[in-house]
Amino acid sequence: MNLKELYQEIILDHGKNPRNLRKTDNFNKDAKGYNPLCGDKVHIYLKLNENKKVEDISFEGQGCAISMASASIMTSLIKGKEEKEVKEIIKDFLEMIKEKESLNTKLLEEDEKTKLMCLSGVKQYPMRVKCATLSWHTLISAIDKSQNEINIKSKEI
Amino acid sequence: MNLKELYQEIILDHGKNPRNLRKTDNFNKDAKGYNPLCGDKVHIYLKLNENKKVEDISFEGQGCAISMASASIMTSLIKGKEEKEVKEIIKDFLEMIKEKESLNTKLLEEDEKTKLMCLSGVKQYPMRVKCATLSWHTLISAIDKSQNEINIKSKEI
Amino acid sequence: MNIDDIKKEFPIFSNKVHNNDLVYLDSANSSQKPLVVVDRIYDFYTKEFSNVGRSVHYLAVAATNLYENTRTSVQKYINAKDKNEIVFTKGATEAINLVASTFGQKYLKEGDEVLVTELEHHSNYVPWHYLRKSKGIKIEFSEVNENGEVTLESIEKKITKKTKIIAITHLSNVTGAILPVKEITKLAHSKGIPVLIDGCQSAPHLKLDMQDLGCDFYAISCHKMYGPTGLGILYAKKKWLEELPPYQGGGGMIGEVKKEDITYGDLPNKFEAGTMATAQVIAFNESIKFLNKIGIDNIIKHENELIEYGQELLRKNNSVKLIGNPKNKGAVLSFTIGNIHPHDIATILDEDGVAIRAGHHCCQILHEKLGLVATARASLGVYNTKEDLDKLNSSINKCKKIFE
Amino acid sequence: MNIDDIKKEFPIFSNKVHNNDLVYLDSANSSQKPLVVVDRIYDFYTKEFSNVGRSVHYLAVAATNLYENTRTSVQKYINAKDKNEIVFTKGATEAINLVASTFGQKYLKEGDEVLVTELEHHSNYVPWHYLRKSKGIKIEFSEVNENGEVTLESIEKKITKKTKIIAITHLSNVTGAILPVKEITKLAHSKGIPVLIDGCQSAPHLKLDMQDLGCDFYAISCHKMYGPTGLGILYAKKKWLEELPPYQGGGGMIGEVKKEDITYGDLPNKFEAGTMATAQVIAFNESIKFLNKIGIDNIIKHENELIEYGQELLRKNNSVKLIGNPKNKGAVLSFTIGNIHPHDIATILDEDGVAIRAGHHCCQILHEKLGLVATARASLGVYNTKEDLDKLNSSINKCKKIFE
Ligand SMILES: Cc1ncc(COP(=O)(O)O)c(C=O)c1O
Ligand SMILES: Cc1ncc(COP(=O)(O)O)c(C=O)c1O
Repeated sequence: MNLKELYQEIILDHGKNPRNLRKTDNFNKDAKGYNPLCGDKVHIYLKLNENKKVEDISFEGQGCAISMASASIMTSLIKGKEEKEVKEIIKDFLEMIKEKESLNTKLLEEDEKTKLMCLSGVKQYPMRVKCATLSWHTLISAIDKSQNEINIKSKEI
Repeated sequence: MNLKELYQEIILDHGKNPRNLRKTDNFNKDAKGYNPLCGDKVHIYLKLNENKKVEDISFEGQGCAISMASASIMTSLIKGKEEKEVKEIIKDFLEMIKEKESLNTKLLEEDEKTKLMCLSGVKQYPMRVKCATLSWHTLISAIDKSQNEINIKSKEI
Repeated sequence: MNIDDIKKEFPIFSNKVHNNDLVYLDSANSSQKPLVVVDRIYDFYTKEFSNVGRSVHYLAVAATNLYENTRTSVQKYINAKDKNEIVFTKGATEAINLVASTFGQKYLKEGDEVLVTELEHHSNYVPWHYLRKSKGIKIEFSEVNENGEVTLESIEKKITKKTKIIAITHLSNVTGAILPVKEITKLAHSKGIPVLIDGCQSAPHLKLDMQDLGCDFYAISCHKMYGPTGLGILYAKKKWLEELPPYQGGGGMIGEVKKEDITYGDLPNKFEAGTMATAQVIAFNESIKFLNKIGIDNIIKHENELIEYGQELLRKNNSVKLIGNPKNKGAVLSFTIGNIHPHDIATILDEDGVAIRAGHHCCQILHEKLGLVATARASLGVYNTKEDLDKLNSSINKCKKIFE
Repeated sequence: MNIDDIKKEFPIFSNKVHNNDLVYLDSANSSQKPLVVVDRIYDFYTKEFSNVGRSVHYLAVAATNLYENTRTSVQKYINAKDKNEIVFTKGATEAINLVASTFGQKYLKEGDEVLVTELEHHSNYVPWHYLRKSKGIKIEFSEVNENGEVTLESIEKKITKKTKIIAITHLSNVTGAILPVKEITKLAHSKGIPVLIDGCQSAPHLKLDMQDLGCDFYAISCHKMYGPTGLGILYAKKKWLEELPPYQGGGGMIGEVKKEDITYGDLPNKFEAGTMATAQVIAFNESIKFLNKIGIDNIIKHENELIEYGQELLRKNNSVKLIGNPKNKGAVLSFTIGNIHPHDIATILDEDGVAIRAGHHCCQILHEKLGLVATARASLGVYNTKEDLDKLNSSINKCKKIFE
């Protein structure tokens, strides 16, 4: 996939109209992500119910089309999943962006995978990989609440 | 002159038997010189009489053949000269070592100049130039007593 | 050397980027290198290599002479009074850290003020911040006006009795504003305040004259000046180098070393601890020669034409907004395009071989002031041409289309 | 790659010195560079040059990847646990200054002790001396024995309750003694004391394994390791890099920068302020590849043979006195010849193309202990041969003749 196609797809689908760009009422988990290199910022809000299922997820933030689209796609895929499942999806996505050809998880539908694969074009642009992964790393830290603010520079991708 | 010739002459003449390697009794001017690069050390003692004539000059120190020979030759040439003359000779020598082809001063005999010119071979060895000039710079500072210890590294040559 | 034809001195331009000619507009970040500089590095390593200043063998002596020759060339190029006022560092960042650390150590105490500007690069702010943390000094910021300039007046306004040093950029790497550094220095000196100038962006583009400027410290990045990476220059007036304590400690900068005490070497050795960037220093002499061969007046004329031309183009391009409109402007064109994020702009332009930078350009304080997270920046070098700016403009148009 | 034939990988050896073949015996000062390294610099500057980490355009991305590849190669070469434990500096001197400055700032107070040895290079003493001046710490010296070694026992003897860090050389650049650094580290750690190792002389010659050594800090000079000048490496355990405050401040090492406060970036960026020595880092990857291609075991075997051979030759040469007789000896042969001053020796040998170093080798304390102002030093690299040592020996004989 060449980069301009990537831009077309993402922008048409999510960049211009990001889903879940708001603040969840009564969220019970949240975390902020920041990429000091380009100034991208994201704040993820999560509402897990007693069964650790994602009742709602949303985000606020500012950033480039890739980071906004990535957050938008991510939040729309994650809703309704269980915490364990969320972690599997994140892992699968991060591995795909880093090195793998495709997504392996059985937890996503084919059309959902296709959406995510749109982001794989950034592989050739390591700097932009950070844009695509910021919201995902932030989601991990929201779930784990290990760190409150995540600084993407430390991440491999 | 190639370097081995230089070594022969100087060593034969002064390196092995340095003149004035002692401490002048009742000296009235002195200064220490040090080359941190190679550890050469020299201490010049000067006795000027009321007419500012060099009644005695001597040195103590340790260093390479070139620095010892240089100090030896210098002290033997300077004895009996007036302060003003000493300064002129120093200037002439330092200019010769730095850039000029020959010595211009009228204050030295031809055979004295020949001795000094033996040292001109170090020109091709900027690091060794410092060995040849250490005692001369130190003599200046003894006369001027501006600095007590002179650190050759700061000098151009 | 004809400046309109200078690209051919830079081998990189015979390479393709994404199958396009390279339109390099990121020189404020780092400049490309003319062949003479690269050749010099090659020759030095393959024919003449030795460490300098320590050994007395043939290669070491030759290398030492070459090394010191560059110092003399730099001295002449920037018209410093004494060659020992030139200290080689690993970059401008180190040069500024050197001054902040040693000056701070000796002269600053709690409550003292350091005056910087809102235009400063992080390299001219973070080192002072350390002193804020360690010594309780204050950092004051002269304001940038709506044209992206810092005026003499805005400096004057912030000078107090407690101002102990003024540290300012010569040429902003974002707005391109050229500061009235000579006037600022005069003003500062009339109040007994020393001045450090961050000359990273000015050094490759303006005529440098330390004696005329009169400043106390001037920091330069050689890699932005058509020279090798890993090398910078600190110019400092001799009296400062004499008075300031040494910075890093190690080989080559000492006098006598005993178990109880240590004395330091003379200038500039006192500030050049350890093995220096020998090959880089030696090659930088070729950068200076290269600049001299073109002539700084020709460079200024050429680059001014480009800036005019570029500003004109971008001004006419609607939804493109130029950042800063200083009267005196250097070789930097920062801009935004509507709501398109600068990183997206940079990535899309890159597909056409147009290399610009996007981000805060190490000037977060300025960006916060401007209310922007990031900007796109096209910056110029001697090798740029009007065609490069045309390509920039048409690539911007493509980018706008994608985001329409 | 056949180690007996390795000279041909180094273009410098096809040049003449005073009409003689170059016999380079000054590698402890700085090593010569194999062609692959020089070529890499050339190619990078002429085909791929860009600054790293900041821009998102094609060249910048490629350069950033290359830069980080070297970090990974270094990590593997020295068997560090994490690539972010590798910090690029301008040299070993800066690496040690970085540790002394930041560690001192955070952990040392008046009366605390830093333990070094009498073998230390000025680069591993002056930075600690600064803390003696600024903080009133004490510096203790473990004694060197008559073989020019520092033993575990002599370290143990000097450890007190106040010892806060031990900073020692791995391989003496004068006596060639290889210190029992693993055992020293173990001992130190059993008392809760961190250990810094000056690995300048060991890095090019010994097998490096940080995880096996267990040390806290390890400083390397790339230019002694067949790499470019202006580059060094600090290995530090992650926990230290996390806990220590940053060293120089500037671009690339920050998190968020506000007028009131600053946060710092993550590892290793926190310690890599400003534009780094990009080309040098990228080229150093070729040095590592070169070393790997020969294989460190082959290097050790080759160099051990040379040391044996050289020691034998010089021992048999009367009036030549070897300095130090350590059981475990690295690639350094220091000597004196009767009363001939080492600088005279070096100059005379140079006429024959034999490049050695004379002086105190930045080890004045050791020389004072030895009662010598200076020594002559022949030091070895992979490219040396027995013939080189034969030439050294015959040139020494000429020198003796002159001074007979
Ligand atoms: C043992 C030792 N330590 C430290 C250094 C300093 O290394 P550099 O000058 O590369 O910073 C050297 C080399 O000069 C050395 O031999
Ligand atoms: C204005 C300004 N100051 C300081 C710096 C820092 O220079 P360097 O990164 O070469 O140390 C730069 C460049 O990055 C700059 O543009």
